[in-house]
Amino acid sequence: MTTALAFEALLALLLLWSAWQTLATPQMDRAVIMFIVFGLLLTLVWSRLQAPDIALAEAALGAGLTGTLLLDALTAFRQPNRSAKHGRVLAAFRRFPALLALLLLAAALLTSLTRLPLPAVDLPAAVAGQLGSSGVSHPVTAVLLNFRGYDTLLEVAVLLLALTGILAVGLPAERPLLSLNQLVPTLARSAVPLMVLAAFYLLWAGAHRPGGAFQAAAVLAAAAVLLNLSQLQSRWLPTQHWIRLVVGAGLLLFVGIAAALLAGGGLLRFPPGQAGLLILLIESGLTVSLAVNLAAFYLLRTSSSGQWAGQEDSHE
Amino acid sequence: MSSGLLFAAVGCLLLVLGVGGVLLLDHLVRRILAFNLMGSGIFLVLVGLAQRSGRIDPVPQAMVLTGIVVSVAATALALALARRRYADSGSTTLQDKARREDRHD
Amino acid sequence: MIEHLSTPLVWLILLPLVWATLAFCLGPGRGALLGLSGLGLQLLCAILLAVEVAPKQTVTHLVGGWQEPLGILLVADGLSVTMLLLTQAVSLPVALYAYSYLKQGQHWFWPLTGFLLAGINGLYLSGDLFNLYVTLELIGLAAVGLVVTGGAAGQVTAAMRYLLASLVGSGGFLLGVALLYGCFGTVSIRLLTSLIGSQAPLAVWLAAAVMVAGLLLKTALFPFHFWLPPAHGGAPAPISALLSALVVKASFYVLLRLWLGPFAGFVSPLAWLPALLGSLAILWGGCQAIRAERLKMMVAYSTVAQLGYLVLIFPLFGTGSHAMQIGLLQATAHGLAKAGMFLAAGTLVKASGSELIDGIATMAGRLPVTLFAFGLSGVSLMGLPPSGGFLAKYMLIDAALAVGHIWIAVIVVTGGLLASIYVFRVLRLAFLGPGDERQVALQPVSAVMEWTAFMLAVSAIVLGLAAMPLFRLLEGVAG
Amino acid sequence: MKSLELPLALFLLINLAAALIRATRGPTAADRMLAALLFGSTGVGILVLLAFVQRSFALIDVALTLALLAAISGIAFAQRTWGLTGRSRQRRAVEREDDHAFR
Repeated sequence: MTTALAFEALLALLLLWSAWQTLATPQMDRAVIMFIVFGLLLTLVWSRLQAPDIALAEAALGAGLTGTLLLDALTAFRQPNRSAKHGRVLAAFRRFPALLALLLLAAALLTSLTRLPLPAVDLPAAVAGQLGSSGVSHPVTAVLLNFRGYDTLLEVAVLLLALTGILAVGLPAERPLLSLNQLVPTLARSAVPLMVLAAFYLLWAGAHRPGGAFQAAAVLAAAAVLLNLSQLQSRWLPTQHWIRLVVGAGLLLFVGIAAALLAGGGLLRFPPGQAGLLILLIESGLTVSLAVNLAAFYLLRTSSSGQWAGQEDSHE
Repeated sequence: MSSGLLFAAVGCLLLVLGVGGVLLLDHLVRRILAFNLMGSGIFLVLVGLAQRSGRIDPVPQAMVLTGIVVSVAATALALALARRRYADSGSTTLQDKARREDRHD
Repeated sequence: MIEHLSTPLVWLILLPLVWATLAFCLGPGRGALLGLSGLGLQLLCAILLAVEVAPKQTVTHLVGGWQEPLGILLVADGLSVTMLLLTQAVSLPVALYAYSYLKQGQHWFWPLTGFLLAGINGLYLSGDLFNLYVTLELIGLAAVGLVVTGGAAGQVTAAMRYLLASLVGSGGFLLGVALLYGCFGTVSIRLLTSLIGSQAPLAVWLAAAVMVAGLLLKTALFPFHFWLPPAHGGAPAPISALLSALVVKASFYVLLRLWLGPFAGFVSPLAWLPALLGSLAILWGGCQAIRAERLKMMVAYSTVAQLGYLVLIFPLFGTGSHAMQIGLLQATAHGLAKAGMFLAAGTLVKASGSELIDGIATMAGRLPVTLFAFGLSGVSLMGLPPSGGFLAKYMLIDAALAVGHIWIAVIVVTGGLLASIYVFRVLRLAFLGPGDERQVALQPVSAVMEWTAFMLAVSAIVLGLAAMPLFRLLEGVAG
Repeated sequence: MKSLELPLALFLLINLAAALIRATRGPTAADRMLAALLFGSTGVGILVLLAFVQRSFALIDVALTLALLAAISGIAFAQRTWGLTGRSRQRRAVEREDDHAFR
């Protein structure tokens, strides 16, 4: 018992410390590294909290995609790496009221945790009770795609929307760093097939154990990013046109199934008999389109065609 | 103290750290990092509180999965804006110009 | 079967999602016809829904067929239907205007607008706090993408600022959701309303505080308004119209729902606080609008001021007055008038080639329809009869005096005076100002742009004469 | 019943803490990079141990995913810091002031 507590306490301290370092270290490079470390520690926390689905998503997105996106953005800032601010103490005092408010908020939040009422609604029991008619046997997947599938539908729209927003912001014309290092292509040759395999495994696993479309898509997207970093795929790089079609098709498939189920009496109302099959269909479609969507966050900005504000791919 | 409650408390601290970072720091990438810390803190509160009795609750876990995807989307858009801002003005912060814009109508 | 398929409530969310996705696949600058026909159908759905809701008070839809707390409930009552009607009624003419204004350029207006409307419609229909969070994010990201449309460097800064404010705002909201779920084990608004009494534990107080703060930040209520003027003032005119008329109302609606729903038991003694901020917003926004040099910036600061009126109703809840009717009338009147005004301002800027207020001197004779639209919108914003703005402000003063809140009446009158200063400043210049030397350069503008603005402004006026149907819709709403 | 998995996980976590100190103190970019890579493998080890402690074999999937993906951000970092394109030379000169011990 005490070992468990010591483990958790140390994990908590490390998490807070890496978070603090992310904000406080003067160099942006180090800040991003500390953030990636933070993501790793957070994966451990989620595992400790018996939330392997979240741990998977955090591991795949945090370590793979977000970190790469952040480092890529730093590369675009071609200027000395240091933060401009040096008079930190002085700046802090100027912002004293805000800091005070934040401290008060922290104190109030921590105090409130000591006197929580007992939940009046027992939702885990409700989920367990209806799990049989949800079409899948893993409760998190049941919530994500059946009980609260509408949230997931909107969430897929948020991802597509973010991609639209990025296109609206405009893409840089230049290509970022080239690699002359032989290590990366070698690594990519062995890792990418494994990653694709892992993605399909996660997709398949989602129905009855932790995993599912999002985690699978994140791993696939990471594979695409690795291919891009390794420069193996220069002939393969999809045009913006195809990216848009695939990403849009995933959302349309989801909306289409949701709307078709209206005939049965409700939006996303899966008939218990076909629920498993329909959820698998949605998840498979989403895996591909979400993977392309996530990868596009990175790949679009490295495609060689493009100008700031209003670019068009050559295929149109 | 259950592990759920412990990590909920850690989540509260992360959240405050993150909000402070988004509001008070200058460098845009740093503020985006802070936003991510804030989000992670909230997710920990959500799952930690729900599981404070030690029982697994799939509903907040599914909500956090949704939340993570939403914050990845927001991060990607924010980074694109930060890069565009740098390309337009050579600045990695909002401060200098924005202050003036606020004053002048 | 057909009966199920034709649920207008669900289609209000699905239609914009579908046409936005199709427009995204088509590519930049494309999808206008899809969008316009989708918007037409949405307006039809909103009207059908209103017809359905009017006798029954509420219409619900169980998504997935699951009851709360397991599933997500979609609810349409008088309040949400009013906002839905406003949303579709404003966005259709604005989209027509945009079709003419933006042409076929390299922009992503259509998919962004589609997702924005899916988010807004979804928000008005949602009965679930976490679902509201997702719709808030959908709205926030779409709005940021729209602000950046057009591509000027200043807009990028404004969009970044807007994005950070929006993300912190929805972060506060989500923290509240997390705390409430921890306390009660559900995120259903209906269940939470029955579970939270007047003796709330500290965590629920905190949840209320962070959610209200987050929503006020998203609504841009003074002193959280800092991000609004550059974002709304800098974006292309049809986008400014959407943002000012619709987007800020969405987070206000959530605030209203929470204030009158789950938090009603313990927040009512604090109603003076938002009202105080609202008063400051009216004064500050009015003064800044008077000082503004750029036309659209003036209109944006006018939004800051007009948002203040919305929260002035909070101390009137539970006093037996028609606070909800007043608030919704103000929201509707402002939505129509502000959309009309931004569109008219956009036409003036485009025609004169100058963003400055001084640039529109003696435009009255040359763009009479647009100037008339601007003036009519101004009439509603100032609160002159017979406009919707007049009726809302008159009823507000009446209700405030009835319960002895004289200060609210004073603020409303002062705000009207400030509004008349900035509106007449523009009109005076347009009709009487010097500027013969500018006679030559006038860009041509399409009739669509002129008449859509005019139509919106006229509806803001007509609303004052025909507000009864609106009040009847709202009869069954709590508050 | 006393098992060794959790104490071992704690030991690995202490290792991770040491690596974290190395990563923040530097002094060279290589130190930080190596420390960051060490995190990945230590994290995988902890996850596998936790899988046995909590009897949740899904955590092995997490370990697998982490092992596959930890390399990517490492590569991205390496390319950023030591990517040998022409235009990054100027920036490297700046960084050499910070990290002159390397190379």
